[in-house]
Amino acid sequence: MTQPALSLEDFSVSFGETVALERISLTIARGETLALVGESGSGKSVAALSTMGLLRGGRISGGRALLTTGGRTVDLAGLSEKSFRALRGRDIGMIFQEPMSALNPAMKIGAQINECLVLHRDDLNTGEDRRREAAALLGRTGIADPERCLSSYPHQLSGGMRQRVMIAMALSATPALLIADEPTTALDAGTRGRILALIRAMAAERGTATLFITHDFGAASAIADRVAVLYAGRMLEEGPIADVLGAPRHPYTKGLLASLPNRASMAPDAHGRLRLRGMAGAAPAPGEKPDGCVFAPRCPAVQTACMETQPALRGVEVGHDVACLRADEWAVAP
Amino acid sequence: MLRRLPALPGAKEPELLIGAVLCGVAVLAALFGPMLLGGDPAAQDLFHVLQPPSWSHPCGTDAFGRDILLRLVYGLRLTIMEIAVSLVVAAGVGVPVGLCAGMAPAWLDSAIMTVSDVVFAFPGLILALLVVSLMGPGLFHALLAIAAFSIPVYIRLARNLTVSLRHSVWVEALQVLGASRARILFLHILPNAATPLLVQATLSSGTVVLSAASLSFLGLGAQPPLPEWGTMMSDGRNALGAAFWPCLFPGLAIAAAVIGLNCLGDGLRDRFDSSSRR
Amino acid sequence: ADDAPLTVMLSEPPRTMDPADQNATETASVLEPFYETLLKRDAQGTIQPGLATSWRPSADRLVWTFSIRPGVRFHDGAPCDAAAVTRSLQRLIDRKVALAGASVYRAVIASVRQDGEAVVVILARPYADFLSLVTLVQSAIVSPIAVEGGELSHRADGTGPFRFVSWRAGENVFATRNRGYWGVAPAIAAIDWRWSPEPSVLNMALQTGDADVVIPLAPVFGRVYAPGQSAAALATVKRQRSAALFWLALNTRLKPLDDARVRRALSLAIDRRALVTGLLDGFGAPACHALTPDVPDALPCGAGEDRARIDMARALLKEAGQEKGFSVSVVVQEPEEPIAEALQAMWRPLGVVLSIRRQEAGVWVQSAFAPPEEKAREETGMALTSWSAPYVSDLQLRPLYTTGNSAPHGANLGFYNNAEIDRMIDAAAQDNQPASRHETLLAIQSTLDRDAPIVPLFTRDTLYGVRNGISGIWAATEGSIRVVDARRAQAQ
Amino acid sequence: MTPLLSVRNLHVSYPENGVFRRGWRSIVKDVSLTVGNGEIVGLIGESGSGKSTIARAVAGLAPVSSGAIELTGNGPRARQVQMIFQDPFASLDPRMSVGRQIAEVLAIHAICAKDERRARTLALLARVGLPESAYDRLPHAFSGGQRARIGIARALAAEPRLLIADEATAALDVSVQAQVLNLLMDLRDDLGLSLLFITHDLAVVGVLCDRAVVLRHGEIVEQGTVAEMFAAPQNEYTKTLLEAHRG
Amino acid sequence: MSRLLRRAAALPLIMLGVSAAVFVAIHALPGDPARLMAGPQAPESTIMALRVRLGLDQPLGAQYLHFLERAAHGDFGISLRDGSPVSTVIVERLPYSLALGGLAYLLALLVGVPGGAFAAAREGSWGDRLLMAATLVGASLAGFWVALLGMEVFAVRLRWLPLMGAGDWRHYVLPALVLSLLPMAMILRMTRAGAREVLRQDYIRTARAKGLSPWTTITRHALRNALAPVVTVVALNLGGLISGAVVTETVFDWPGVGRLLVDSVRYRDYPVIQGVTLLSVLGVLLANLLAEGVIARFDPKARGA
Ligand SMILES: Nc1ncnc2c1ncn2[C@@H]1O[C@H](COP(=O)(O)OP(=O)(O)OP(=O)(O)O)[C@@H](O)[C@H]1O
Ligand SMILES: Nc1ncnc2c1ncn2[C@@H]1O[C@H](COP(=O)(O)OP(=O)(O)OP(=O)(O)O)[C@@H](O)[C@H]1O
Ligand SMILES: [Mg+2]
Ligand SMILES: [Mg+2]
Repeated sequence: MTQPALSLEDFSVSFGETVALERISLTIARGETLALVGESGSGKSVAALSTMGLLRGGRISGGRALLTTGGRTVDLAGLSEKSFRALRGRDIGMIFQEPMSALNPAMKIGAQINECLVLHRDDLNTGEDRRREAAALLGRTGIADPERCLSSYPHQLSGGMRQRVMIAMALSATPALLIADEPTTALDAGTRGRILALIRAMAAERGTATLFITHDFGAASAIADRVAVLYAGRMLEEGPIADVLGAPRHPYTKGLLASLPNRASMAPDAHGRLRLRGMAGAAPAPGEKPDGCVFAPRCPAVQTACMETQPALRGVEVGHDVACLRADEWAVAP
Repeated sequence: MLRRLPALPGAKEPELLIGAVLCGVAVLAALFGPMLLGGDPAAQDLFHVLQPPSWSHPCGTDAFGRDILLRLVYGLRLTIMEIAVSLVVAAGVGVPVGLCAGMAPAWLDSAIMTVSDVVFAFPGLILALLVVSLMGPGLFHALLAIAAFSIPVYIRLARNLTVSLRHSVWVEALQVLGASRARILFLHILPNAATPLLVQATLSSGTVVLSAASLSFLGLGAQPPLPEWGTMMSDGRNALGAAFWPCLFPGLAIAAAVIGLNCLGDGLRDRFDSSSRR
Repeated sequence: ADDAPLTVMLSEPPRTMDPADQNATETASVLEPFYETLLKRDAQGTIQPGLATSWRPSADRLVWTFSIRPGVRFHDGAPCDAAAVTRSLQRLIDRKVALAGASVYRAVIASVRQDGEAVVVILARPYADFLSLVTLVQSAIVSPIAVEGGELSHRADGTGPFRFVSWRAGENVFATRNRGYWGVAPAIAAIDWRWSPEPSVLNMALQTGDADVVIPLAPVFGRVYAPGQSAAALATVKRQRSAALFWLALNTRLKPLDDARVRRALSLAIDRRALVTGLLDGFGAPACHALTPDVPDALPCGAGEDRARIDMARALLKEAGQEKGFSVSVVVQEPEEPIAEALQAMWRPLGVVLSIRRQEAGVWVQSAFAPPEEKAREETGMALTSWSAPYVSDLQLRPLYTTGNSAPHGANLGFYNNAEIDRMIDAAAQDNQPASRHETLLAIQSTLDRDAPIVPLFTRDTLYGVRNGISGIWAATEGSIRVVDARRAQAQ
Repeated sequence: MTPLLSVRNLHVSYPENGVFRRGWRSIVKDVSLTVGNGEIVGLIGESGSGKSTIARAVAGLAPVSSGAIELTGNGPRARQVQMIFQDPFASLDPRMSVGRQIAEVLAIHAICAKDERRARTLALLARVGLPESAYDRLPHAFSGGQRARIGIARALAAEPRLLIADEATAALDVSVQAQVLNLLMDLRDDLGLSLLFITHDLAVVGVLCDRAVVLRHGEIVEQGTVAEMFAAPQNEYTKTLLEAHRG
Repeated sequence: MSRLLRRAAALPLIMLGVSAAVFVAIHALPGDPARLMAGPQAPESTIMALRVRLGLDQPLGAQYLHFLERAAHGDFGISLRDGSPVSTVIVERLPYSLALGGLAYLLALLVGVPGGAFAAAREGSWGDRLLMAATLVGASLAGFWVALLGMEVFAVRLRWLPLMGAGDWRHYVLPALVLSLLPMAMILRMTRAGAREVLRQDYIRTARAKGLSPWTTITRHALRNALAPVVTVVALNLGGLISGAVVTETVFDWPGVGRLLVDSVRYRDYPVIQGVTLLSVLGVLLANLLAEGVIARFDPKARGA
């Protein structure tokens, strides 16, 4: 096997004393897409930002993050700001989660996209070329009137349009690694399909490895090869998307799937009203994590052992790892 | 596992340390200095004027043979009062007015700003003279004149900051929540506009003392023999070239006061900001 | 070389180019080279012929006839003949023109007429110091053409050895040698007048050579140029005894200053020698009586009179029932403020608390010249100021002490009212007999000492700096600088 | 029964700056819709079709060119209508702790006594699944989904009768989303809360909404009950939407 | 934009109101030009005659109407002091003030903005600390003090620069530096504070994610949003250039409007004071209008609304 494009090894991130990411390990090969799912606040964005060297207020407190690009491998964990800068945009592209605050309110969209093109597209020499390219990029994301969009300020655009502007910027270069932090939340189903196709095409044509952070299992299964499930800063399950979504081995993953909004799966509550099933409780606040399995307090199948030892990630099938003491039981009885 | 040693207090925020020390010293000196040093800051010795610094007069003597150090210590209270009064008046009037103008309907905004611009455009000298003629001379009136002159700066600054913040989504959100304008202005916009206002306020604390000095020649400033720093400094300049000390030491004192105040302000804000942001 | 202009730096800009329309020493300095008067004083103070070659009074000394120097021309080319002189003097006393510096002339001169090649001046009343009046720059003869054109206020036009070139407001006044001058041609080619209100800047300008002459130099800088100091190689400081008298007018209508004993006590408590030493660095003289030493009739300071006599002062206050002291305020302009501050400390032992109102000139004239009611309302007890009226005892007495000159009508700022004094001042002014006049003046001075409506403090010498290598510069008693005779030492 | 909210013939335009002239671009065209008491109406449609603009107009933030927006209840608008913004972070004061921002709403509308505010705020936080420790932190320190929940808690604090949710659950993971959706349904059932729910997730519409309004290019192309619309969409665009959703 | 145009159109009206206020205010100044001209010795009769000559004996309203009437023809009166037209007097001085003040502010901006940006980019570094300390010192030193010190060192001791007066470029160095000190400190600190604030925004993260250098990030993304307060403060002071540089002009013997104002105040030369004040008001109003335009350019939201 060739060197993966990105490989996190025992990667940890802390904010002061609180640990936001705890010994995460995952790899993404060239052209592969890994979906990162998990409870909100579980550290997905933190993982993305620290890989970009853009974390604020926190630091990488352990492990390595190896990025391979153009035959060279660098450890992002100890990289200087200067070397990071050379990587950003060109080798690692990122789509941020909140498109309103992530765009400069005082700059027209055209100028903001143009910046990327100037930096990363040596083939475009004139402003005219770049403007055309910017419009083409926006057009590809499904924006109806790219010219108007280019001469607008962010506040004049709808949420979905801003998100697509972010996407267009990330797609303007040919990064070895694309990090997409919930890129389709503000998009309607049709547009979402279009964006997913774009990302997929980029992966296929240019071998871009993609870290695709999402809550949308539909999107995940449409685009990802594999999926990793994060909970309270720990990785609970990781494997090929079909395996994990088809036959989840961790109670948390199961719970997630059961929470999907679906009239058929709704159940009556105490008052006899139809409600989504979901999972009771909330994820532990950082710093208040239990000693054993982080999911134990909410786990419907919790045992005493779960409260005591922290289960390690272990392979249950080829390429499918689970951090659950009772993982094997779930294979037989879903 | 070995925990890192707790950092020395102030090692991360030297501003705060410097500011606290300077301001602390100043307050202590203002409170107890006169008592400790004794002596009469107004006692003259016309036969020994402009004595260079020596053991008996560490900062030398002035054009009346008075001990400069003694006068500096006695003048500290005045200085503190000057800065406090003019800042409270200037910022206290200017900031609320500016905030309101920023939220007000366009015509009212224009009206307020025009009046404030016109006041500011009045040359300070004339404004100060008008104050004398209207209110009579005296240090307090001088301070009012200085404050009046700097009110418009705060108005405009606060107003422009408000205008730029009032279109932000979170201010809209507050409107939807039914928050009153006053609440939005004073509880939300003000803290977010505080930094530039604070910069303006702390930096101008130095100019306050200096303006007080330049007004004293209009008969507006402190009246002799009050040991007002600015006046001491500007009187001292007349001997520059023959004796440097009557001008130098008050100048240093003013600079130290301003630096202390600024450092304290900056440090406190940093600490506040970082502790609440984490 | 002497082609380079002589740069003279003053402490304030000239106020006008019209000699009769001003009263400022600095302005007089600038105007002096442009204009000439009928008579002039030399460096020793002796009266010499000016534009008048000779003069002769009538027996009653009321009619004065001046023969005008022939062949003199104004800078604009017009002849300066008897007709021109007559018109210039008539303008001076014309009430309609209302020139600022002409009030004394209007009071003294009844009319002026031409008489062939002579000019006849008729006085309204006898005036012993009349000849002195026609040496003052206010009485300088100005060109009728310039007066006609109404441009005298910003273009000087006289008969003097220098002609006006330019006055760039805020920058300088430039004057060049008048090639057609009737007298001795000046050695220097041009004069460049500049000014700065900052004493230390004047000092620096002298050191850098930005100025060849600076006037006035603050007393503290005297020591900078003392022999042995490095600056002594660059310039020399000179002093001129001066008639600039500093005094304090006491409000005789305000309690407790309405009591002459209190006023006298205040005067006694002043250590005039300390003032001269501390404030003037010795460049001055204590003034103990109303007239300044340049007037022959002046009473000198007696032994010990220049020191504080606190015990006598206390006794007097006790007599007046003011042994506990009192509070009083003084209005003073910025430059004279240190004097007040020194007095404040000197009176403290008496329990007298002096509050000083340091005021800008415009405000000061308002409060100093306020009428009695207003001064009572503002509780203005004293006003501190100075002026110089050299040689002319009448000008040192009349404005300050006569009832008719009580503020706001004149400079009797303390409303001193003494019919005897009024009479004696009139008598002295009209008396042409030196001996009896001397008696009157002595009587006036001792009466004033007793009543103490004004506390004389000191006279301040005029201090000026001249770059080494320049000679011929002198200062007049009233404080203006005379540069027309300047010359530079030839380059080695 | 009169509906709680009725929007009639709403038009919204934004100024468009040209180089020399200033034109107006019409964003929302002739939109009429109602939300009944206790009703949950889904507002769906292409991105950029004007959903947020309608929401802002109802909340009083967008310039209404013509048309009427009527609420039947009385009292200040803020007590009746609350809004959850599309971008949760941008809608929070960056310098005020989250707890205080919520407690502030309680203070503004004098909803409870002063000493109860903290407890009540904590309860609201708990209701949206946030820990107590959230009270004192600034918005800055929360993840995207947590911020969305803060926005919801704050809107609920005012106890409105109509809640406008602009993609309120888009940033939430499915388990929290399920909790929030359940919460909204509870509020509807317990308090009679009405909801104008803007979303792209048709599955959520299917679960939550009684009726749906489909918007395209600023115009309503179809509206009706969810069951009917999902079963037999009338409009071409609605059909494509539903097809894309089913994948 | 149209809002600004509307405000610009209102300017003449505002100036009319202002002129009345200025007229009244200036004549309310204590002091009497006639007495100041005549000197303390002069008797009342001289003073009265002078008042009549200067036109000060008329009632204020009549004086004002007279002023307006002449102002309509571009005549702003005659200096009481030397009889030249006020407009000539001011026009003679204005270029000096504008040149010196403009240079000073240019200097302040050229140092202050990049300096502030640098300090913000390197927050907490020694460079930052040093700059901050320097600004504090700069802001707490009296202008005359620095001026006199500069003269002593560079003109008297080293002889590198001329002592005073206006002339070639060398004459500009010291006064411009002195005059720029305070605004420089102010601009630097404001820029830094603003940039620091902006640097925390999410869109800065986006800019960095693009791979922009810190410098580009700051100049292109942060500064625009950080400069509004700077523009505000600069504009306010810019208007004051006309009469604000009093101390510097006095110490350096600079023939500017500031000194003209001081001299005119000293002699209560009402027409000149009036002219300078009106000019200064007009300057401030225009500068602020301009600043609002600039700020609106920086802030598209405020503009669209
Ligand atoms: N600057 C910070 N200071 C302190 N804690 C932080 C900071 N930024 C994030 N956190 C904490 O780190 C945890 C992970 O946050 P992160 O933004 O990675 O969540 P996420 O998985 O992206 O969630 P979501 O799906 O809601 O976006 C959260 O609990 C959050 O509170
Ligand atoms: N302030 C504004 N100025 C000009 N145009 C604006 C402004 N705000 C919104 N628009 C335009 O109005 C249209 C509708 O925007 P809106 O935000 O309502 O869309 P939306 O339906 O909410 O889309 P999304 O699902 O992407 O959030 C967009 O084309 C947008 O460009
Ligand atoms: Mg996130
Ligand atoms: Mg929207």
